[in-house]
Amino acid sequence: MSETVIPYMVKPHPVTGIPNGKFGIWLFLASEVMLFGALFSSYVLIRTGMPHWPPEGGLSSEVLNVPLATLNTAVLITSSITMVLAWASCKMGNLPRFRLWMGATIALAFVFLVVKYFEYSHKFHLGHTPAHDNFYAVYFTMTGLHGLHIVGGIIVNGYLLGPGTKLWAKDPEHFTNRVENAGLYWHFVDLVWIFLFPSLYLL
Amino acid sequence: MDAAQHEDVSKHMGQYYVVFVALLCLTAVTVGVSYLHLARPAAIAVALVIATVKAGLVAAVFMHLISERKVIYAVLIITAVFFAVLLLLPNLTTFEHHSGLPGT
Amino acid sequence: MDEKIYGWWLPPDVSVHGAKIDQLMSVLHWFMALLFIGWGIFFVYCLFRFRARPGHAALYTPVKALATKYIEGFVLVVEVFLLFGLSTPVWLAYKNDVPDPSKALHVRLVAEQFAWNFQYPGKDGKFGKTDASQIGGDNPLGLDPEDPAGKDDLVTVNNLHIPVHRPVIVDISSKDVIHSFNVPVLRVKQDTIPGQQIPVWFEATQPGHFELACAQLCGLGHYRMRGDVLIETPEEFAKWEAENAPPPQEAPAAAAPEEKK
Amino acid sequence: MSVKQHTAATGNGHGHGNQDHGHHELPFWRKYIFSVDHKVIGIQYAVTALVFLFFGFSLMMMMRWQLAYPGQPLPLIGNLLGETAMPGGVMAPEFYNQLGAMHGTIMVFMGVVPLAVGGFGNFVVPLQIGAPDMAFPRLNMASYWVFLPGCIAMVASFFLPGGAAQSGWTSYPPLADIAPTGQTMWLFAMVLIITSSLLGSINFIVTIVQMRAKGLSFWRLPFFVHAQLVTAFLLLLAFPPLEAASVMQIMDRVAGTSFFLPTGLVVSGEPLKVAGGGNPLLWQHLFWFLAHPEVYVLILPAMGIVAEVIANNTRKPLWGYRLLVYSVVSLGFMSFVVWAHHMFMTGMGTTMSTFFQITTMIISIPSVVILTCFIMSLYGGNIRFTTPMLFATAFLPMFAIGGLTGLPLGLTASDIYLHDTFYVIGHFHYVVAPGTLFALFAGVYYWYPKATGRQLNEKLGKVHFWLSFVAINFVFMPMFFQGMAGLSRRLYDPTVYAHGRGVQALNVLISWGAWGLGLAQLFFIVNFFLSLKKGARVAENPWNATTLEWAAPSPPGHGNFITEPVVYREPYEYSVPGKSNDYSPQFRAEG
Repeated sequence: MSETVIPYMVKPHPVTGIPNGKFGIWLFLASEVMLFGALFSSYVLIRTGMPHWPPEGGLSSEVLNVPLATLNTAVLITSSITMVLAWASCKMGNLPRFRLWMGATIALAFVFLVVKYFEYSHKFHLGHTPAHDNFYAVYFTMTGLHGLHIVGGIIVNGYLLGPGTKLWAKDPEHFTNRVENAGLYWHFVDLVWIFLFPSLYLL
Repeated sequence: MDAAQHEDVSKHMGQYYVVFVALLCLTAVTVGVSYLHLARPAAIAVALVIATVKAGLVAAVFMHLISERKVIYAVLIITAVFFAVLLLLPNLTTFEHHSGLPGT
Repeated sequence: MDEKIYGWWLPPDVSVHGAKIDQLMSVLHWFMALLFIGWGIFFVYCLFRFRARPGHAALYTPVKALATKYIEGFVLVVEVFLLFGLSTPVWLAYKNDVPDPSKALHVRLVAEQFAWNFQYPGKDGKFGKTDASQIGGDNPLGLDPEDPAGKDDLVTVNNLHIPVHRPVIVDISSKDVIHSFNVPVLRVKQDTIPGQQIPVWFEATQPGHFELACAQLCGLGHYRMRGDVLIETPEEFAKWEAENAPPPQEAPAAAAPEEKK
Repeated sequence: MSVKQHTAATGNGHGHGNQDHGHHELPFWRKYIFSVDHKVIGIQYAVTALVFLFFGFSLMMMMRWQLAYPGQPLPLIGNLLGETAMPGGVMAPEFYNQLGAMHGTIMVFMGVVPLAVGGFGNFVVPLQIGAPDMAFPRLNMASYWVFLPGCIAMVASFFLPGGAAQSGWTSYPPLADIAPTGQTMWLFAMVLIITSSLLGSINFIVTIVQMRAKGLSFWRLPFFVHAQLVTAFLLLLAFPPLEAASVMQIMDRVAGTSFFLPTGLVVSGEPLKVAGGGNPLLWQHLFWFLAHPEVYVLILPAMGIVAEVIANNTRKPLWGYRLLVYSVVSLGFMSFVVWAHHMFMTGMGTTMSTFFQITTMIISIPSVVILTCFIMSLYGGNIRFTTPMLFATAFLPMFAIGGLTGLPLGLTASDIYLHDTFYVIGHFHYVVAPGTLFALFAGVYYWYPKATGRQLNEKLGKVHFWLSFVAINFVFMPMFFQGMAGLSRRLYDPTVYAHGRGVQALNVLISWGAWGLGLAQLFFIVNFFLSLKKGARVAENPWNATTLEWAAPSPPGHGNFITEPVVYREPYEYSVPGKSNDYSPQFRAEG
């Protein structure tokens, strides 16, 4: 049986100027934009249809934990720059430095999840479950789906840091492309949070 | 990796750090503004403008959108149009539904 | 009810606004038939004329078909006419021309799985307050027994009595799921959206006994969510209202459910 | 069959690696089950989809008994399905609603789309653009293996307590929110099917943009590829909102949220214990944001197939090829801004309903243009009435009926009367059944030789066509009259209504038509299996066609082409004056 050679797996296409993977990841992000777009649209629709937000009175910033969320914002932003640095290290041929920065990215992602866990468990402790009212329904659904994306990012980045690194020896350029694509996804997850944070916690 | 690429990346390093600091500062600003308890429309405008600037920085610099290929711009423009449709039309329809009819 | 009025095409129209809908419907179907037949003749001609046979070959150069441009232009013009000339005015009137509330009969409709509850305001012209927590077996609308405005309210199930030649405004809502208030002979349809109250209005032109159907899947009893629409002369309607009005001392919950089933 | 990556120096060209053909055989399960070969995956999709099409159709044939003979015990199978579904052999209303909801869901999401996109898209697109495989073969495999569990979950939901989803394929809340467990399964299955479609659409776009053979510019692409590209964009951008909506409905059902539940609901006399504050119309917006583009996902690949078959069998270039492409692209764009015409009766304001009414009229123009181009393509041809051509020609009038009857539904005033009646059922079935499905049959007859190396029997094919064509019109044409009579859709027993009794005779006619249509499909099934063994063997190009897939062997080996194809000309160069053959393939330097 032959091995099928897929063109432009690594090298950019002469006309479009990008390899397949990068194009693919951008298309995936486009669909993610529509996924979160639908949730934001629903959020606006439900919120404008209610007399008070949160329904039981007060302000979002009083009901939710702004300091923790601010910390988490800083954590995600930092993990974005470490992700960029991990990719840049690959680009400059420095695998040990890549390991360092990628490790930092994953660690920060875990920090984010741990903080999120404390936020969630506090809410549950108070009986503020998603069923409590639509404020919490929106809060848990949107941050939960975003949290799942963080988990997905940890898995992808973990693969690149662990078994995936083997590709470096065979084809460093291909490996660098993969890191770049994982990075694009990771920055997108950061970007979603940048919108989630003010719209859920501050407004 | 050839030397040109090497140089290319290291040239950008400074930019990355600047953006990183800017993002942290903007986060601080948006949280700070929220404690001022501005009027609703102003608060929404400020928060969304800051978020958009932050998102723009991440997309432009970290995701290299500032110097990306045409085909990706094309995909993103199409997506942006339909994203706007998705955000606007259901809400406009609902808004008119609630406000435009007698007896509702 | 006269079964013979229902055939394979539009049932009789007994509403004031329905004539324009019927007119649009007939213009549309003539237009569709004209296009389809004209185009079908050309289609069959092509299939026959250009069938493969010995000595026949295909034409490589595309024919210049100015006619297609004209036909497409014609379709476009007709569509614009249908849209702005026929459909939109009818729709705007249907949605925006609220009848004079002082002359119109006001009815509330609360749909549920699988029945239509109508509330008439009675002599005072005011609907009694309703409250979901009051809903019970003999109080399908949850009328508040304390509210004086509700004392003379008349409640019917699956029976909509309306007078002929008088505008009727129905405020439509639902208790549970989405239903759709559909009276084919009145050319009226409106989804009942829980949590919202949406008005529709119409004016009947002739008395008779007709049907109200649910048009939106609402569960296993969707098919039997049928109601009667009884269009009556003003005298008959007044008589019915008087006969069925709740006795002054009793709570409105005891309002007579309809006897005609 | 590992997917070898291009390494540094050789990366810039098309490498079609057939050099070491036949070195080592893969084990059966890698070759036919967990295969990464686009052709195997395409066939897997197509066969799965055909099975589900027949299954979904069988559900409808059962419903047709209840509609024709309400309340009478179903012969033969009435007693087999158990007392809950069929008490005393008579269909229960709950079961009728389950069959209805599952018929719609299965036909659309597990039948037509997987066949048109997963099946034909996967099998034909890489061949037509001269690529060795899809851009991401393993993603392609993943797409199928996410799709299949979704389908199995969907069908398995019949066995849950309370049965399968029964709130229509549209699953409108609050009804769907309070429905039995089958609805949760429906939502999970939909999330899987949506995910599979997203993976597939990414793959299609990258493949078509990045992997075209040398010389194959966009204006040389077969029309089918253009149609698939637009379809992929529709799937990519329209499906995620439904995924979000499904997540919210799952939350409503499982976590007790109230996204779609307003305050103060009272179900069966008991107040519903939820927080409330939601909006049931939100679901409808998100659902139709997908489901209207979905209509074009159903129809565009079908138009692509029809274009291929018509060009091949009229032996002349398509009339208005560029016009067709522009029309398809504008259809794709417009399909995102028309969805609320499904919601005219929900109490929309006049500004927005007028907006959606206008966009709906605008979108009809490209459809008229496409139909005109197809008809003009017949003019001046040398038409061979092969079986695929019969199905493709029948597509035209059937699609015309489906399209024209969309007019009264798109105009708000006539929609007041026709909304949610059988007229709607007739309308969209004319588009999807004798429209899209006939086109898909045309595709099966047209590309079967490429996939198997053997031809389907023409005689059986023609019998299949004529019986189907007659029967299907008996099924759907009477529905317009029922709709004009005002009969609501989704009624378990239409004879409850006087206006339903007026058109009950038509229900009997429709049902017999449907069962006849079912019988007609036996000719196809027999033909399909018989020809696998007994069909006439064919060479690369049995139809004397011009596009690239006919340059590959039948069936193509792994990696598709023996030599790397190069494209020299436009896709439909038939009957070029001065040439000895009446076809000049894209892949031959000398036509």
